[in-house]
Amino acid sequence: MNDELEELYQQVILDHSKRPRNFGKLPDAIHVHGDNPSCGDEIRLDVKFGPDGSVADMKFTGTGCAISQASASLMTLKLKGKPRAEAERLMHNFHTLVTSDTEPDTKGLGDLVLLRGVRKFPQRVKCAMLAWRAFEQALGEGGAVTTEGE
Amino acid sequence: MNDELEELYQQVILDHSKRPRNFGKLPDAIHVHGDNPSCGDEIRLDVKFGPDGSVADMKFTGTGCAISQASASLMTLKLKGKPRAEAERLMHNFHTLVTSDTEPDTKGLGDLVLLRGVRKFPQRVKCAMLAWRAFEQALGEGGAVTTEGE
Amino acid sequence: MMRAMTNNDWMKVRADFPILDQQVNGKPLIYFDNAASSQKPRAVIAALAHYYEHDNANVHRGLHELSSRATDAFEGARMKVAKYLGASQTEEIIFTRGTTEAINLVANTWGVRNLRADDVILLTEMEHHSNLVPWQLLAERTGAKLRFVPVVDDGTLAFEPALLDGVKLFSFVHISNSLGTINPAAELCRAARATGVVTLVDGAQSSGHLPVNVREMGCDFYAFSGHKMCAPTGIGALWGRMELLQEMPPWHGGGEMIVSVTYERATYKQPPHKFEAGTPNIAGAVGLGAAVDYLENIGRSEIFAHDSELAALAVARLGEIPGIRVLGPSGQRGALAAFHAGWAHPHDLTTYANEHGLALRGGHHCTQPLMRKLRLPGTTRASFYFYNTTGEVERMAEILRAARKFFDR
Amino acid sequence: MMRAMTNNDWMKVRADFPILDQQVNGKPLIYFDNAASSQKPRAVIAALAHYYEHDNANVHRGLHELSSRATDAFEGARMKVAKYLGASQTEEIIFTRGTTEAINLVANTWGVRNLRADDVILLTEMEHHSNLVPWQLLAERTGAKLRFVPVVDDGTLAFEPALLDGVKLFSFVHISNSLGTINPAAELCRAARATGVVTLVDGAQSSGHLPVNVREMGCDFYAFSGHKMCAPTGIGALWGRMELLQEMPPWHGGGEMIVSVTYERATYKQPPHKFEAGTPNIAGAVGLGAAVDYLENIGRSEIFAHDSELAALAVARLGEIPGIRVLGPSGQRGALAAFHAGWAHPHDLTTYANEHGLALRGGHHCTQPLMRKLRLPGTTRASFYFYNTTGEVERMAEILRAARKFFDR
Ligand SMILES: Cc1ncc(COP(=O)(O)O)c(C=O)c1O
Ligand SMILES: Cc1ncc(COP(=O)(O)O)c(C=O)c1O
Repeated sequence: MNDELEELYQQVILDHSKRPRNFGKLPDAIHVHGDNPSCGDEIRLDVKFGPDGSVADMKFTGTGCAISQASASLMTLKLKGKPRAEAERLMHNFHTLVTSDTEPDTKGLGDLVLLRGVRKFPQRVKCAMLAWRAFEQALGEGGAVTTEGE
Repeated sequence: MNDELEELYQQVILDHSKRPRNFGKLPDAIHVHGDNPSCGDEIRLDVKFGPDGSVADMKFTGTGCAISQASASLMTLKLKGKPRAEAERLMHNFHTLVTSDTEPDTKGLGDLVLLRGVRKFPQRVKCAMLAWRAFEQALGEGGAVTTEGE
Repeated sequence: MMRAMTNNDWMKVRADFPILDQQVNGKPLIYFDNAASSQKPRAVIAALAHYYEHDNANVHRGLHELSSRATDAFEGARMKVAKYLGASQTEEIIFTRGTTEAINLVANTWGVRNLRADDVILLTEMEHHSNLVPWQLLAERTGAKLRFVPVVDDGTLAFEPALLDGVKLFSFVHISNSLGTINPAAELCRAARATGVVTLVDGAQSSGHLPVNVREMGCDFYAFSGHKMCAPTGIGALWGRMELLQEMPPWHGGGEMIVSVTYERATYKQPPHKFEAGTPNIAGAVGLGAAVDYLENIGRSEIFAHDSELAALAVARLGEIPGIRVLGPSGQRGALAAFHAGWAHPHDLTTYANEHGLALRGGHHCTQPLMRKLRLPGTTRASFYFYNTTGEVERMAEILRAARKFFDR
Repeated sequence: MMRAMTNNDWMKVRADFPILDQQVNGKPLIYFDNAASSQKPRAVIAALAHYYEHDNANVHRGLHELSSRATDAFEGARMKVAKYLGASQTEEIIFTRGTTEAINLVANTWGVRNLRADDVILLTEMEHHSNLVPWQLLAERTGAKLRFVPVVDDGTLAFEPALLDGVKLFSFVHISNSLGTINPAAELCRAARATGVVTLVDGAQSSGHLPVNVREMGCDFYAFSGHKMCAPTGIGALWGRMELLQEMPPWHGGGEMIVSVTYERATYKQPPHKFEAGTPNIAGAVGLGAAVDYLENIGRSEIFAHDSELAALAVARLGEIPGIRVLGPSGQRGALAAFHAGWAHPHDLTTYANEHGLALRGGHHCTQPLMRKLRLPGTTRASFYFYNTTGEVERMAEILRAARKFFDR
């Protein structure tokens, strides 16, 4: 079997892609929409921020490949309840994890580090980043987002 | 010296191009205009037909290369006074002379046979034919003409 | 070719394509993305090099030797294409960058001249974006309306003559790049012609895959891309009926397309030059001529037979894999099989295939509205050409069976 | 190149061009028709072959190896071109077939969006048909008016700021292909910018001949053709300021240029993709990238110096031949010398030259209105590039002296 494929599609990732956590909608939340037009991947992310700016709640819906679905599912698990600064730090480190040759600070990323395999597949980085770009947008409050340029 | 050039630009041809005969306008004649847009060669041919359809008189003006000027000058000399059928025969034979590998009936072409050298220069055929196309047009009575497609 | 091609002949043909002889990710390359772009035989690559090493110059206006040779090569290619398509006149061939530019040309010339508010442009639900967006833009400019021939479950068109009411132009794809459907072009053109409707056939997937004769087809315009039929990128053509071409206004203005220009206005040449402003893709056209020669030497009926065999085998093998549903018609089809795999998204499957040397394409294949109608996020497509082999199709089936195990764990 | 080029270096450079090593009519070819189209170095021809033999596939939407390589090669070429022109962003480069298509693109997008009846488009009297006819067509469509900066006796522009009154767009040639005039582009752009006039520079004759930096020049659009700068035919580019590109409507509709499409409407990508509908000339772009590398390796200042030397020598030698009058400015000029010979029409002279292996161009050089203004039926033009030599210029002078004897007998 091909090692890079094994690393990209780890059991946990396939599992999250088939049974995404926090899949659904949140009424009265900030809704952001993201897509990768050339793939057809789409996501709707609903985020509620607490009064202190922390991530109070978060759900998503959408369609897409295993990578984008798993990344979204794992992201919601990790970011829920995090202070804003910590959420931003994780976002930054996750981006480094999937795009850079240098190893980021992986503290707090948990199972998200399993997405590290995406590095070897530069064209799939935008899949891994889709949910995160949506989250970044939500931080700036609403609007549409695309990761097509990655 | 290059033989093909010598054949193309014979003394008589250069002479006609510098001192074209029948250069000018004919009032009350049929005027036809011909051009080769990509060369910029232009001719205005004025023709008077007799009551029997013969070529009563003919003059031309215009600008262009030695070949187009000489061909026009020689044509007017040859066609003037000819019955229509004979003029058409000469036109046909001249076309064969400058385009074909087979030798036409050159009877009556006189110095026009000196333009035979054009054969070796396919791109100059339209220059040699410009005046003749105009004459053909005049036979069909008036209108503009181009030999660009040659 | 006078006799039928043997397997051995096909292997020889395959050897004409240097790119196929390589490993991708340690596995022999299986190139099944031919509907997106075909590969090029040595003869075409050599024609480009020969042109640049011996004959290159600008065309049409030069009296020197290289310019004559370049012009002869360029106009010679036009004659080859005209003959290849069965055009009545060489001058009916207008060189373009490809299908997309050819369709945009018709929209911006014939379309702008002939369409008025509320006129109808009839398309089909299976059109490529290149035969959809130009008409949307034209509709915006003129107030014309779009109407669509429905696609039914088996991937064929539910055409009926009543759809032609109020229609000025009917533009449809000959072979669908996302379903594989071969539309009954002659029949559709006949129906259109009977009510005075002008037809454009998008031949992107047909020009290199089966014998095409535009006069027998009875269309008014036929557009195609060279790069999908062994020719270089950046060249293709529009064929149009001379009567229509003559009445069309110019589109691009510039050198080569004018008879005479003053500072205020210009008069235009006859077709095709009226529509070929500026220096054309000379080498591209020469390469297209070489591709036409190459394909004719094999024979388009032979190619069609070979491609059909591959497509039929692919449909059969794919059907044996649980969870896979092949789109498109059950009978005769173009040289492709697009499918939905319940257990893997097209992009995951394409990535997986690539790791095994297999080039597939996953996505909407530039037919987003059709995918939406079919409620699919996209499909995975294997598309073939004459240099592909049944062995490669079998190997694809193997890879996909392994993929199912991999993703379904 | 870090050090100045020696004669020896230039001879080595010349050896990169296989086409130059041939006889025409039994004489060594002297190719002096570079303003029409340049020749291609081995590196560019090899880049095309390499692309087709190893990496060819369609770009942008594929997840397989060849598609990634093709996309990287194509987008890499865009980066090279952006850097070559000094663009602020790679995305400001739109690939087109050449200068003509680039100008038509601006006319049909920026022009259609911004021009209203009685707005003025300012051109010059020395424009190539490709920078004249598109504006005539646009004027017809919008009711805008054309105005012209006069050309004076020495072949330079009589520009004055008052000409900019009521002007929306000023489009002018950087280096005239029929006079050799190098227009003061930066100065003209500055004047235009001061009154809010948008500028387009026709760089067909400048992009490969001298250092060009669009930001220093201060223009808004810059158009050029690859085939005139060692690249393949069928590729060129438009550079535009991102602010302007973003606000321009699309032109051609089709694949690759959309974000999302329904049967009714489409949304478009950001530049440059918005303006690149359909499969682009991928190999052409790759070849253009190789040409850019090749030219940068020599150095554009070096090329300009060499070309200037050839042009100055040609002007001097031509001036020694009785009856010859050279057009254009007396000082600095582009790499060409066009002339009128009292004793022979340009076509006769060109035919004569060709019989001696010398490729000249005779005619109006796609500047008919200028020829009419100058009362010339056309001119004979010798145009140079860095692979030409002073020896070839001397040989041309010899041939022309003999021609005078021949025609003046
Ligand atoms: C000054 C100028 N502008 C525009 C063009 C048109 O370029 P192209 O034919 O490559 O589109 C040319 C070349 O013919 C030119 O010399
Ligand atoms: C059916 C169909 N139409 C049009 C096109 C567009 O062709 P091109 O991109 O070569 O212009 C394609 C190819 O992508 C196609 O498959």
